[in-house]
Amino acid sequence: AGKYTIGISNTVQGNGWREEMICAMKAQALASGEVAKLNIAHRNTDAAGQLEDIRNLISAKVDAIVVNPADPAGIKAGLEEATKAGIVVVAVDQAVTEPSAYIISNNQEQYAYLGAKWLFQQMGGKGEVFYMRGAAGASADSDRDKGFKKALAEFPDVKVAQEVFTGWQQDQAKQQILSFLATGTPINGIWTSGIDNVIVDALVEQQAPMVPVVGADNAGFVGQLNTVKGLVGAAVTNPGSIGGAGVTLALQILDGKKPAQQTVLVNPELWENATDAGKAKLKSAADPSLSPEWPVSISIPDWTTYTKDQIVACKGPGE
Amino acid sequence: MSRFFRNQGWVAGLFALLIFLFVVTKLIQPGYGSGDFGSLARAVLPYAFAVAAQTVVVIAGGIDLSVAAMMALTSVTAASMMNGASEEYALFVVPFVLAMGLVLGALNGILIVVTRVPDIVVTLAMLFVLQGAALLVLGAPGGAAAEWLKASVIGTVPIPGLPDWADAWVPKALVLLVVCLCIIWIPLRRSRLGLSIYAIGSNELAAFRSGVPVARTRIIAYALSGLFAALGGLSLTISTGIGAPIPGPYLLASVAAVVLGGVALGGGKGGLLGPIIAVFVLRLVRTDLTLLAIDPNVTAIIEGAIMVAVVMFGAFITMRSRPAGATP
Amino acid sequence: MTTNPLLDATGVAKNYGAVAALRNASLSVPPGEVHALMGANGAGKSTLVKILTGAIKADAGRILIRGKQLDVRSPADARRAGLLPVYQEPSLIPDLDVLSNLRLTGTPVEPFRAWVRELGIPDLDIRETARNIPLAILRVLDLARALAVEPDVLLLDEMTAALPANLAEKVLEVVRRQGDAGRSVIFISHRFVEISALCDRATVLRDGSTVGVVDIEPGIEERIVEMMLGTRIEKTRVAARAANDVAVAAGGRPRLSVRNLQLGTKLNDVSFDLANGEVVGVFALEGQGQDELFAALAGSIRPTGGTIDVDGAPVKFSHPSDAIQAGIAYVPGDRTEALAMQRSVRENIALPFSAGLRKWGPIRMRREQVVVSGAIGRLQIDTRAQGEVQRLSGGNQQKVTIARWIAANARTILCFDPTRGIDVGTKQEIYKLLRELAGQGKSVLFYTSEMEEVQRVCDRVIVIFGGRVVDTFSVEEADEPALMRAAYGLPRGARADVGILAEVKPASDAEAAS
Amino acid sequence: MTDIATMPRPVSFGRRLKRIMADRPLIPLIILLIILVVILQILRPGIVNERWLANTAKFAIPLAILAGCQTMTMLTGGIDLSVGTVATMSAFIMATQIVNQDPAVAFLLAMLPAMLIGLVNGVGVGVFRVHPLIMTLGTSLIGTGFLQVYQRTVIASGAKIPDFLNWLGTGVTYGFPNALLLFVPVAVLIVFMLNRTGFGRLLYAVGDNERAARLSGVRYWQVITALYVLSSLLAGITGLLYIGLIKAPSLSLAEPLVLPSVAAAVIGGTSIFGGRGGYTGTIIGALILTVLTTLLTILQMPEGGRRILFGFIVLFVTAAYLRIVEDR
Ligand SMILES: Nc1ncnc2c1ncn2[C@@H]1O[C@H](COP(=O)(O)OP(=O)(O)OP(=O)(O)O)[C@@H](O)[C@H]1O
Ligand SMILES: Nc1ncnc2c1ncn2[C@@H]1O[C@H](COP(=O)(O)OP(=O)(O)OP(=O)(O)O)[C@@H](O)[C@H]1O
Ligand SMILES: [Mg+2]
Ligand SMILES: [Mg+2]
Repeated sequence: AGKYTIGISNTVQGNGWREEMICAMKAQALASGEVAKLNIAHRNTDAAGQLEDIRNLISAKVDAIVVNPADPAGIKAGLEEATKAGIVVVAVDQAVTEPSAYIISNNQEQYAYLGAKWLFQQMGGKGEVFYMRGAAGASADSDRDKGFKKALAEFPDVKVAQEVFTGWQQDQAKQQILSFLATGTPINGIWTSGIDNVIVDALVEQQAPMVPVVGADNAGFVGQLNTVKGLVGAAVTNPGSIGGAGVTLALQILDGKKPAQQTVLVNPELWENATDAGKAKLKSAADPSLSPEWPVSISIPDWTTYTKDQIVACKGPGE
Repeated sequence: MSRFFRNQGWVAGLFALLIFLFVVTKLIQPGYGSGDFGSLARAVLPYAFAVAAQTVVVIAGGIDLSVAAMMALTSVTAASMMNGASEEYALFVVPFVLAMGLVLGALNGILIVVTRVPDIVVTLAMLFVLQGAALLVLGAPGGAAAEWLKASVIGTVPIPGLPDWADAWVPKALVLLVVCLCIIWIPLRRSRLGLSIYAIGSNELAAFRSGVPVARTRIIAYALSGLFAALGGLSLTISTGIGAPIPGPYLLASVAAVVLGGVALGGGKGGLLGPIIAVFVLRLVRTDLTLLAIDPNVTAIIEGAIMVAVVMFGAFITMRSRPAGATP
Repeated sequence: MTTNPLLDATGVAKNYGAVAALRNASLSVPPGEVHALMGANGAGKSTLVKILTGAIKADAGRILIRGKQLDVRSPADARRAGLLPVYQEPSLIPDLDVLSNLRLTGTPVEPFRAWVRELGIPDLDIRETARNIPLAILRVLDLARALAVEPDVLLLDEMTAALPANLAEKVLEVVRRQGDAGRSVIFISHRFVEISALCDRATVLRDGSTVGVVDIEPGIEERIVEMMLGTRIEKTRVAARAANDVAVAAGGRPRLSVRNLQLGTKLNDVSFDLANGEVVGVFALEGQGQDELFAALAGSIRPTGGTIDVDGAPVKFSHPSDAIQAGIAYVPGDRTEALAMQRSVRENIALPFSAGLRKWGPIRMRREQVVVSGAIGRLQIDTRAQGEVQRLSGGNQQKVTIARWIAANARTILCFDPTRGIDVGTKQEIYKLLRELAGQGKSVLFYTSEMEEVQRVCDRVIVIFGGRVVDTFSVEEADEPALMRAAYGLPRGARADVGILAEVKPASDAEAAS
Repeated sequence: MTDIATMPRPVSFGRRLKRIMADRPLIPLIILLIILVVILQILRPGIVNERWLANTAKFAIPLAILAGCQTMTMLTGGIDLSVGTVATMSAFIMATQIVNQDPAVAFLLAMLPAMLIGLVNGVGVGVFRVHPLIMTLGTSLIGTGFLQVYQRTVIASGAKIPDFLNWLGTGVTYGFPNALLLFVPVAVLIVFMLNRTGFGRLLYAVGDNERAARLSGVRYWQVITALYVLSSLLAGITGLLYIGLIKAPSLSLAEPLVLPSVAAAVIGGTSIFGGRGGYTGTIIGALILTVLTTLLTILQMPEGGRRILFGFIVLFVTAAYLRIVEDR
């Protein structure tokens, strides 16, 4: 059907968000009708490994590469070589430093800032917050930390009771929150970097006082915001479907429709259950049929054209 | 002759497999050329050093779980030292980082010797320690690498007397790898120290009774491992231009390649050439999988299956070729 | 003592937890002396050698080398001080070839080669990996490696125990010349023949203490045995046809019947029978196919031709468990092959009880305890360090390998040199035991490297040469010259003063007289 | 004790104490555990309460069962790196199949891959003599691949945690976690099996000296195959328990437990070289690691510092334990 071959490089495997991203890429490639074949390099590796994948994709002579960068700067050389070889390069989810690459990305700093600011407001501008970060040393984590610190600076009376790294692992996060609850340290709010539903579970199991919780728009957590009694919280969108948007952008460029700027930022939204308006939004967003680790925002208006069935089926062209 | 095959048969077989894979690659992608080979060499670089690091200690009868963490620490150290520094400063950074690998590797060895805790536990503990240290050096990926260092793995080496098309098949990264490994390995292999490393891996008690200073030899083996890991860390910084505190997938890959390369995990047997060829094989398999656009979820299955199948095959032929008379 | 001793150790003690391996050992050797170190199994001989050569550290004691107190902390130090040991276990590095092993220890190659030839191995391939070399040859290489650096003191721990007669003979010859050349040798052996042929004096250890130093002279053996064991032991001719007691079922089927057994180039057309209640000896020089014969009968390797019948029914063994199922148990000569060293004596003895799939369930501990202690008692195993077999002395380990099959009540036992490294007292016990087993109707195939044992325990002897059975003797005919001739492949009745006969015979006469 | 009386040195109180501890290696381990708990209580007064104890037990139990798999395989000189993948697979399959299937059918489906992987591991190690590290690493890669392929087919159907598993994983009755109902029988069974059954004996014997076991009539492949199947089945059950505890099926659910499970077995005194060790020590080892994790979580320090501390404490604990126990 289509005429293009698109290469995809991703360096985290087995994580719900990333799996959704890959499925969005496949679904979008299929829905666009312009893609003959996807060539996906999807494994757990580092920047050097991603360079290897990108170069393999160059060897495979793809028309465009959509990449979720392991690191903004670390794959610069590979992207440069791709551009030189006449391949369109689009980075999703995170920016890259290579100037020739196009970027369509979630704004990680803004993601953290938005959630943290809402949380601190809920806490009445004072009190202790349990700060549950992602993986130590990951660049998305340090971007989010910037946003969190920015919000913290705006609320001088809010203190971080404890800072932990969950490694974006459910089990680790749960053990951490349980240990922390056992210390009996009073807290007024919990900010999580997307490992959210196990936290609410832990609060419920331990019959601990419910405090406001900020998480991401993962299906599990959104469901909890709608159903768990006494839970006040907010889900900040971090659509994995950005992958589909990346494919769309790449196709546009291949078709000669270059965007005005190299960088397109998708700004996060915040859905809370403290107000009626927010509740309604959450209700409509909830999707219990999705895996609890999958973000519910499975599409991005203007950028993706596939149906829910298509992304859930997770099939690309030719499959 | 038969002894050559008994000793080197596995390496020769691996090499044949590598050649076969190159042919396959060329069939899949007729345009596969010298530039792509250069990419392969660059991809191999960090793995090869990780594998060299693992090989030394495995031959000495140990195992080093801290290889990848050591690479991360040396990589971030190099990247943060070179960040904003002059090009010449890198001339100091490189030896500094190598010395650091050597010393930390020796520390592994010293801890094993002094605490008498099994090496697998000591290096596991050191994995956490080194990872932690890497995080303290750089909390997030960052830093920089000197331009001349980055250039040292890009392009090819003009060899006088060779035609241009042949030069194109001599990527700098490959030359760098071969030179670094040979400078360290060949003199070692020929020295009494090298024999001692094999000896303690083969039978520690017999080695001790043969007058080998077991503790010192073990420490040196780990120090060398640290040195190779530092080279691996440097090559990470050089190829990416940054340092990342989270270790890459080099630990398990190194163990797998060591075994594929014909080095017995019990120690005392094998050499460096086999594991290095194994690294090329494994990287080339990945290239082929990408070229073939195989479903990424299936690639994990294929990589695992290849690993298991090759090792099973090796076990099978050893079982078959065991001379009839020998008591098993 | 007029000359100053080269090596002088006094008051050496070593404890392993509650076990005192050495309490108060002393040893003094002047230059040019071949000095025997004797003692029962577990007396502490090996421990003393290890201490003298820096392989382990003593808890107490004073060691002077050439009158000076040197700091010998490792075998490397000992080597520099001129002390070179050949330990009870081979210490070549298994994965290195012989040449690399030499380089590792800084041994000059040419003298080594010369010694190897001298010691009776004309065609050693120096690039061969040590792992592929038979144990007996390895022991000789170990010795050659020590000799090549011309040490002042050579310490040989049961050097000859694993050697066939032809190699042992060469070793004795070479060692004697060392003494003549002014070097000292400390020589550990349980074989009096060797001691009397070779040594000038002997230090006797009992329970970790030196109980006496004697000059070797004819008739001294009894005194030494007395000192070693604390009591006098009866040296009986156990082989006094105990088989007569049980009327071997006349015309009954043989227990084991081997016909035309073939194994590659190693075994050729081997045929013999083993009856119930019979002990059949196998005598051979090193490497004549006896290892393969035993391995084939034990199910460890598959023969390439011929048949094996058990109780008249043909069998094919593909795994030792098949042989065990048929009631045939194998006791290898090398105990490290047979023992789980970190496990207890009890578990080692009870190991065959759990082997079959059907026996994987719960163990009846009390019954096991009874059976195991019965076997321990019968072999008089010194169980002071029974928590781990590796802490037993070499001889006691050897006993455990036999005790296992006594406990399992095996009907046929293939013993490959079972008295290797066992002291005289225990040897007598083992001979008695084998005869008793035969008396109970069991059958034993018994390979030995000591001719004397043939006469002590066997009913018949088969001699193997070049993979063939060259002769069969009844015990009455099996005198040493006859055996030796056959072992060298000479036809019966041929007159030749071959090999060891000329050398050792007087000594063995002396022993027989005692 | 006449032997002691003849010892050249007088027996000090310290030596006697050491001897007592050496004879009962559990005592020093328990003391180390108590020390950690006391430190925790000092750092955060009041933390050691009933609820904390229950939570610690909840997290220690899955770790302890997986460490049981490692203990058993390590006794034979092996290691089972596939337990993480197996546990994850059973958990994920259970959570997704329960949606449309009868619980019993879902359970069988969940245990099926565990059984298969165990069998493949067993045959690879026992028959083909592939090194266990490589074999289990390979099957775990293959398993992960299959899981990802499988995951795509069930995205649409969603996931659910069965109430029973939820109750088992998180529930507490009279202050005791319900998970003990699973763990106590499993632990008793493992301990009994290792000490009082023929199979247990064979694990030790095979790990200590395979040739000796063979000469005693043991068929190596039978023991090893049974062992790896057993290990995998235990890992599968752990997966079910773990999903009840975490309540979020992910594709890497139990992977983070793999290295700690090895560490717990080693801290508990099991030798990675085979033939030596036991399960009771392993249980304490798992508790020590769990308490240590808590301790580090509540410490206010940079993440890098935490990891460094973790590494050194693990090393120190193992070294101290060895020091006390050795030379008995
Ligand atoms: N590592 C050890 N741990 C505990 N006990 C030991 C250890 N090594 C030796 N022993 C004990 O020390 C004693 C002396 O052992 P040694 O090996 O020196 O005897 P030996 O005289 O050489 O005997 P053999 O003739 O049987 O070889 C024995 O009782 C043995 O059990
Ligand atoms: N677990 C055990 N503990 C103690 N002794 C045992 C044990 N198992 C076997 N034995 C002893 O070992 C000897 C041989 O037992 P084994 O079980 O091999 O016999 P078997 O020929 O297989 O008999 P069966 O057909 O009854 O199983 C017997 O004397 C028996 O008492
Ligand atoms: Mg001895
Ligand atoms: Mg002897």
